[in-house]
Amino acid sequence: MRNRSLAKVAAVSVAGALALAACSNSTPNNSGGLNSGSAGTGTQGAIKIAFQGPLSGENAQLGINEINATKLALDQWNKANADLQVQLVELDDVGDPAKAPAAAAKAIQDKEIVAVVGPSFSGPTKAVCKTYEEAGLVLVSPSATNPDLTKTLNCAAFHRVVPPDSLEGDLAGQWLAKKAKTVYLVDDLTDYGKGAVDAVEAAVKAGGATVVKREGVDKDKTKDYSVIAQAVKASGAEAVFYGGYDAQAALFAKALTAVNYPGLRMSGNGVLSTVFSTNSGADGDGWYISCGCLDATKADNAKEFTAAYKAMFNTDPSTYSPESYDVTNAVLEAIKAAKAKGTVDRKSVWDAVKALNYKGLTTTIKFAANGDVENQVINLYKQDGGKIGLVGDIKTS
Amino acid sequence: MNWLQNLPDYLVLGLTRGSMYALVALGYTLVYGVLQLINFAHSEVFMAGAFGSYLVVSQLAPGEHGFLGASMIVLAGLLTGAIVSALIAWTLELVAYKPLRQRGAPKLAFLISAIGMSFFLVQLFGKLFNRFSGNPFPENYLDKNAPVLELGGVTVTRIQVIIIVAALLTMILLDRIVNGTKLGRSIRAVAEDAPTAALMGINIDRTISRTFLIGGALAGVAGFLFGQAFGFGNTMGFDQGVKAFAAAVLGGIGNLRGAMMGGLLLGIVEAIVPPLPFIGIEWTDVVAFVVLVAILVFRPTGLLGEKLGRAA
Amino acid sequence: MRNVPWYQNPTVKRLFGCLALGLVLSLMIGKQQGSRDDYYVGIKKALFGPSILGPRIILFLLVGVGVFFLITYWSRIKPYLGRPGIKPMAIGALGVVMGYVLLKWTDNSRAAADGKLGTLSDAASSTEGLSPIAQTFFTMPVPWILFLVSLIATLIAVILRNRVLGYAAAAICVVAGLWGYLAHGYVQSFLGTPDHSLGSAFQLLAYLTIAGGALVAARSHLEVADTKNFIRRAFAWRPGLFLAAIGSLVGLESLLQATWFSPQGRNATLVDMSALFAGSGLAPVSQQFLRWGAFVLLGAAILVGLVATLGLARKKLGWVAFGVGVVGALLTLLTLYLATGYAASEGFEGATGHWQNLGAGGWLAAMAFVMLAGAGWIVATLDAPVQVEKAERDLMSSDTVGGSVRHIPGMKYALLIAVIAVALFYPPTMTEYWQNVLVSQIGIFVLLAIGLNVVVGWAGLLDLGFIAFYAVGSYTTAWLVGSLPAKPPFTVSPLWAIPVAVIFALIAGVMLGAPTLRLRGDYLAIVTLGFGEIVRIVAVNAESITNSTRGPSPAVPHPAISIGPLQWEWGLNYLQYWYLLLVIMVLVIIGFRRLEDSRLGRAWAAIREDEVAAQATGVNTFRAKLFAFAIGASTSGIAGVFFASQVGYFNPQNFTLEYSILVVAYVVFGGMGSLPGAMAGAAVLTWLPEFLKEQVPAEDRQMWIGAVILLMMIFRPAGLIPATRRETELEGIDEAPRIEPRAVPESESMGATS
Amino acid sequence: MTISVPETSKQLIDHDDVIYDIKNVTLRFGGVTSLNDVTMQMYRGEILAIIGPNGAGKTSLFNALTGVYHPQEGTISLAGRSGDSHAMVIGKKTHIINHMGVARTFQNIRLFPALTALENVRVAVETRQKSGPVSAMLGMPWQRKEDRESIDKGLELLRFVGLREKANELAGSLAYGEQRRLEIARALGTNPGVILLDEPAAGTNPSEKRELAELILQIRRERGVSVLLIEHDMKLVMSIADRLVVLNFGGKIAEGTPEEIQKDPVVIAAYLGTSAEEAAEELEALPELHTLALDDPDANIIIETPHVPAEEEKA
Repeated sequence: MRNRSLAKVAAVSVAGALALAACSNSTPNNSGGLNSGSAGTGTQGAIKIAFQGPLSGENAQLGINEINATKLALDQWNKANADLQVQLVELDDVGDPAKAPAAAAKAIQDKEIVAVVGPSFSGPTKAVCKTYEEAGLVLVSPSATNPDLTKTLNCAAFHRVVPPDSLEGDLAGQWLAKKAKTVYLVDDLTDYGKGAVDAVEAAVKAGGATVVKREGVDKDKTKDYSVIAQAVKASGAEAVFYGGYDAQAALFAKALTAVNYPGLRMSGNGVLSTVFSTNSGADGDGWYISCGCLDATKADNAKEFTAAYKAMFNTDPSTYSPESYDVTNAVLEAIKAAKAKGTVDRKSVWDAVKALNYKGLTTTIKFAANGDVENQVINLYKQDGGKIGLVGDIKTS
Repeated sequence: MNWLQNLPDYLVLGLTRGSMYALVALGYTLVYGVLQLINFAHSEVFMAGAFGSYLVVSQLAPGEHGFLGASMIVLAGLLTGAIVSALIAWTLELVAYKPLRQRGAPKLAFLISAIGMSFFLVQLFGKLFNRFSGNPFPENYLDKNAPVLELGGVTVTRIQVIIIVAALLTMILLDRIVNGTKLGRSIRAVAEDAPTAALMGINIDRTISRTFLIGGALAGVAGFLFGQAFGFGNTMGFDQGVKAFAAAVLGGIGNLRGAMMGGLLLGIVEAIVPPLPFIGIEWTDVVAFVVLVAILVFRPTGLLGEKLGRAA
Repeated sequence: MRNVPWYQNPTVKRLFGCLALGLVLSLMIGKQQGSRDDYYVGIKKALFGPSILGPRIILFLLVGVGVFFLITYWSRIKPYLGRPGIKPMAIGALGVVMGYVLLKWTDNSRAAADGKLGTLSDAASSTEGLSPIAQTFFTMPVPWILFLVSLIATLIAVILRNRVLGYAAAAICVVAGLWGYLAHGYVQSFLGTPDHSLGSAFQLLAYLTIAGGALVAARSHLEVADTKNFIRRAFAWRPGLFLAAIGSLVGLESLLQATWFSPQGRNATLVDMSALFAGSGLAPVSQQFLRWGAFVLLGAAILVGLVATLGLARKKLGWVAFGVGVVGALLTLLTLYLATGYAASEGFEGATGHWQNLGAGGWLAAMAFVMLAGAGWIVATLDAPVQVEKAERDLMSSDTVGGSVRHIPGMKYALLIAVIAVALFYPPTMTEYWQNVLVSQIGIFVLLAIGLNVVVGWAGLLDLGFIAFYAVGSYTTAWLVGSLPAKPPFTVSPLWAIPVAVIFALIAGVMLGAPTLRLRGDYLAIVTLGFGEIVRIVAVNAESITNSTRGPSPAVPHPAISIGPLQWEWGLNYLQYWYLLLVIMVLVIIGFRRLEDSRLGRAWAAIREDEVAAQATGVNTFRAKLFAFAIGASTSGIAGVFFASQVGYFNPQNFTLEYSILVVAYVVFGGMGSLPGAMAGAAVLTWLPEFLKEQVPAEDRQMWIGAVILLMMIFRPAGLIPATRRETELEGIDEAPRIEPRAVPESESMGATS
Repeated sequence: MTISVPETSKQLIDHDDVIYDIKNVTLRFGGVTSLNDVTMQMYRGEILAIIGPNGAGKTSLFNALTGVYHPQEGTISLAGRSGDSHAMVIGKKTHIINHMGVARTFQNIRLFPALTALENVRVAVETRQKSGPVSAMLGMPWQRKEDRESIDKGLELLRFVGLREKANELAGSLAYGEQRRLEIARALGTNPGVILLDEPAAGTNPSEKRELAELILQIRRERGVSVLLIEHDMKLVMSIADRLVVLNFGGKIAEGTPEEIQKDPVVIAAYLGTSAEEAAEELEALPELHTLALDDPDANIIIETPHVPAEEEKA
């Protein structure tokens, strides 16, 4: 593609600009000259979707899991639909709400972007959702799980395919309450970890079990989990729930083994990744993990996806990859639907996303009015022999 | 009471944590002694030690090892950690401090050049290796959780023994160097009064760079121990460095015994106070800093005062 | 002589050092990235990856060897650097390379993915229908050949110091620069999309700098140049000329090439726009302005401005230029306002309202008018004709003959006006992305750096927990607008939170300072660091007050003013925030400049210099330090208010220790104790990561920033703009004795009295 | 010797008005006793010199008098300016004591090197002003007035010490003797009743010494400021001081007029490190007294012209 010509690029937009000048000269004394400018806007040069998530910084791994799946989905789409080529724009928000507006500005100013996959994290979502809404850009997040986003944020642009933490935490808490009478709760002092543990706490209490203590361990600052592990052991709790992410959970798992903690260990969707299983090794065996998602390496209807992902990126899909794959495919379907009805622009894609009914790997994507999917399933996983495997629907396990 | 019953366990944990703080704190204090400067990049020297020792240990570890073999691997880890860190610290002095000293730069310029060096090293190591925060060391050769000592319900594991013993031996070695060798005498002389030391024929530049070598080696030992115990990554240095610096100040910066004491004290405080029923582990850092501030308000030059450095 | 072992030989040491430098560079440069599966892969790729000379390491070691020779023979090279014209040539050459390699040449990502010259020329060289002038330029080696030819011609001219060759070289450079500039212009108008790229303008300026070097070489009398004084003389030659010249250039660009109006991403220049609105219902005055008024007014302003500054009938013409400039600027803004509003009200496709859909042109025109007006004003109000004459004599040679110019008349105002004009009218021409960066990164951190400069720079107290006060400001705002779980007694608009936030931050500053200020430097540093961390952890853990990591909910609203008939709300437009920030910053800067030169400012300086002596001189050091803490803290609090209301949503992650350390780095990087320095430091170091996004892998940016900070401290430990004591404050009183001893001597006094 | 003590010297001294009343002051650092039971008075209008061998406690006394050190025993009471009532010094902070009318200079010059000469003086002048940071930021009229005043006063003081031309130069770039004078100007800026000069002549050349002596006399004569002086240059001390106090090993060993001190065997013994009896015998061996002035080669003049000041006065 080295010898591309500018002419292709320019043809459309130049026509618009020239028409603007030419027509206005010929029709004095009314505003017809101005209106004639619309001649240039009928068709579009390219259609783009954006991905917003952490591509650098502490949380980059989650973002990379997701964008890889998005790339895979787009690649497959563009091979299959020669008449509807879609490009990807990468927006790095570092997972930081303060950096998100700049990323959003970049998406909004590129008028060819019609939809956004992401943001990956809840904090950035809160920071920029209204901006996107104002710009008429629709968001579909594969992983922003904070319950507020669909409860109190009141942002019509936002959609997500994962259940909110409140639901996952609720079911995880109920499950825990069945298995243990006393539960020790640990979160990682992040938005996600705290939200998950809040829900677990409420459900555990409602289920009749006792919360021995709830503590927080700073995700970024702490490497030495021995004190908290000792405290868990000393409390004599029958189970411990950790709300946080994979790498830290692995450290915690090791520390728990080091102090010989005998009880049940459980965690939420942030831990479901190869990072946890490789880093914790044997020390992570026996951990239960709840997730409103499907393990793409195990689930039957996802074999093809897993194979294609591995072929493209030389690694297994990890946390949120299948979700991101689903989101991207759903958005592409929406673009296709919009094109079928007429023009592809932000407005038409917005409407199409709202009307989606797409059966993906992880769930059926059909959005309720608040932006959550209507059909929500929580699965339970367990690590054995250094590998995470599916146990089944958490309600029945 | 639950906490009281477990106090001995927490004490052991605090002692291990504190030993590592102390090792890193000694580096801060040594440099402060001779230059009256906070070596802000020292935390990265510590980090480099973990990476350096990993590269060697990961090659040696696979396979079956007896007790002797495992000990040799640990020793190799300690040594490579010390060597790599010492080299990094030496380079650091050469690049980030020496030119500024020769230009007579203001004191804060040293701090900022060290911060620049720190950013640089963190990300360079991230680029060269990886940017994950908790890479595990090989563990199978060690069986690190095997209990070594059981005293009335308190279990001391193998890794804890290794950490405490290694730290103790290193500190004794340091004490011998500083108090018993010619290099140690020149370090003390430079710390006391650099211009006079220069008049006495001590090569200031050489003494300073050797001080960095020693401080770096200590941090490298800590780097290996920390990595083996908890995992390592390119960003592991910053928080550990801040705490170790706090420990050095706590004991009286510039004072070697102070740094050891400060490190152990801080480690123990962090281990025994937060698990108290009415506090909570999320307040660990607050506890550490409140203790620091409280001590400094009553003893403005730290617990033991500035013995090595000059009092204003 | 003692026998030195070979490895202690300084040359050998240097060689090793340079080779090590090459090694480190090979590790730093490039996209290679390590992997957790194979710890050696990153190093392997960095050292043995492919390059034009086999394994990369060879290439980089050669670079090291080059550096080695450069250092080793520096003493022989150095005398040549003193030659007239060498310095501008070197700087210009660097600029051209930057313009060619690093900067963007187009915003149109379909024309060139990364927007740089290389990729753009791929597409442009094969485009049918593009003007041959542009096509030729974009045929790949052409720009580089132009560059080499210009450089070699200038180099010959500089070495031979031949007048004719010098002029010829200058002409070649101007042609090369203009060619690139025009070629870019053709591409831009061919693509018909508005453009914010700076590459072509930058390379033009760089070429002009090289041309300047050639001119200097042509005109110089001696072999040794005194560049610094030459520049001073050049600026002193005709006060205001520099402003008028920039104004003229900007004005020409705006009238002839820049986009004025761009609904739906199209590109209408001034001519297009006037045609577009011709005969419409737009107010006649604006229609006429678009049609001919802009040309006439700007032409007049340029003419009068240049003539006035060049010294013919200066004063009156100065006022005329001032008047024309002001009228022009006002008319421009009025027209932009009316035209955009009209377009929107008439439902023109893509027009969305007042001030929307504008290109850079109108703003650049306003900038030009303001600069020309400023130049006129400087000329009109200046009263130092003697120096003007004196400077003229020596202007056109860069050698030492001329002597130095102590004060450049009007320079302070010229700089000020230029800065104001740029601050007012440049941001609207930037992309939304850069506007956001300007407001939420650069602007806020500049404000923080201004605040910290009081503490670190002026009072000499190392504060590593400065961000805590920023947090206090942000949380106070969130509390006052009712976005936190803890509810305030009454809710207000964020703007009215400023006084409360200032007071809260001030109290926090005093609370921290009172017990700890008796600690010496490094002890204070760790205690403030601890304080910063404590504030952050409390924000995380005190869930019932701060809503913990979830942050304020609902989002902090945007500020709004409603005083009687005056209603104004800051919406989501970043520009509105920029102007709000500008007002805040200007007020703070004015206040702080006065403060620096007040009794407290001097007391701070005294404490910083020698605390014991300050006490013995009667300075209440504790009180002065506490003031420094409080004032710094409240500035930080204001920044916090601004941040909270601009972002709307934030969490404790925004107040980590890293930010505190960064702000200290900004202040020292810029120049401790220097207000412009601190601002420049913050601006450069917050801009740099965004700039580096286009140049290196995103992950590596901090590594490069670390390297930049390190190099800055090694080679310029006093910072970008080091602090200087202000002598000007004494000007009035000082003039007399300074002149007295020289004025009294025989010749003059005798002549005057007899 | 070209300096002559003005005839009015006696009239300037008011023996009823005590500035410093020092009683039984003892100052210890750990085991070291730096001042041992020192009792002395300083009267308004006098130039009082404190001499003694190195380590005698002179500077410690200065630091005790200015609140840098806090003696464990004894009292120091101060009436800084004429008409002030006496107040205790010990326990007060340095800047408070400065506000009570005591200014000082340092043995090893401690200026603010990065500030201009004028600014150095202004720092001192402005410690007596009231305007705060807010009025400075707003540029209030009274603040501008004070600003103006401090410039005027600063320039006036610079002129007084002969540095008017150097007002805009950085203090750090001034010559050594100029720095000494600037330090005096800065001390005078706080409008003191008494000024404490710690070895003002150290490191200056003979002509600078003469100027300095003139300046010290001028300070008393023209500005009515009493002077407490530590000085090793005996020639200078003997020529300008009204009275001397001799310290040795932290204790006061003698007190009196220059001529009394010069003849006092105890003092000579202190300088020679011998007993008083031996010293009395060796009084003839004059060249030995060379040590009195340490590094000043012509210090032995003091013995050669022992009675100059007194005789001039009598005449």
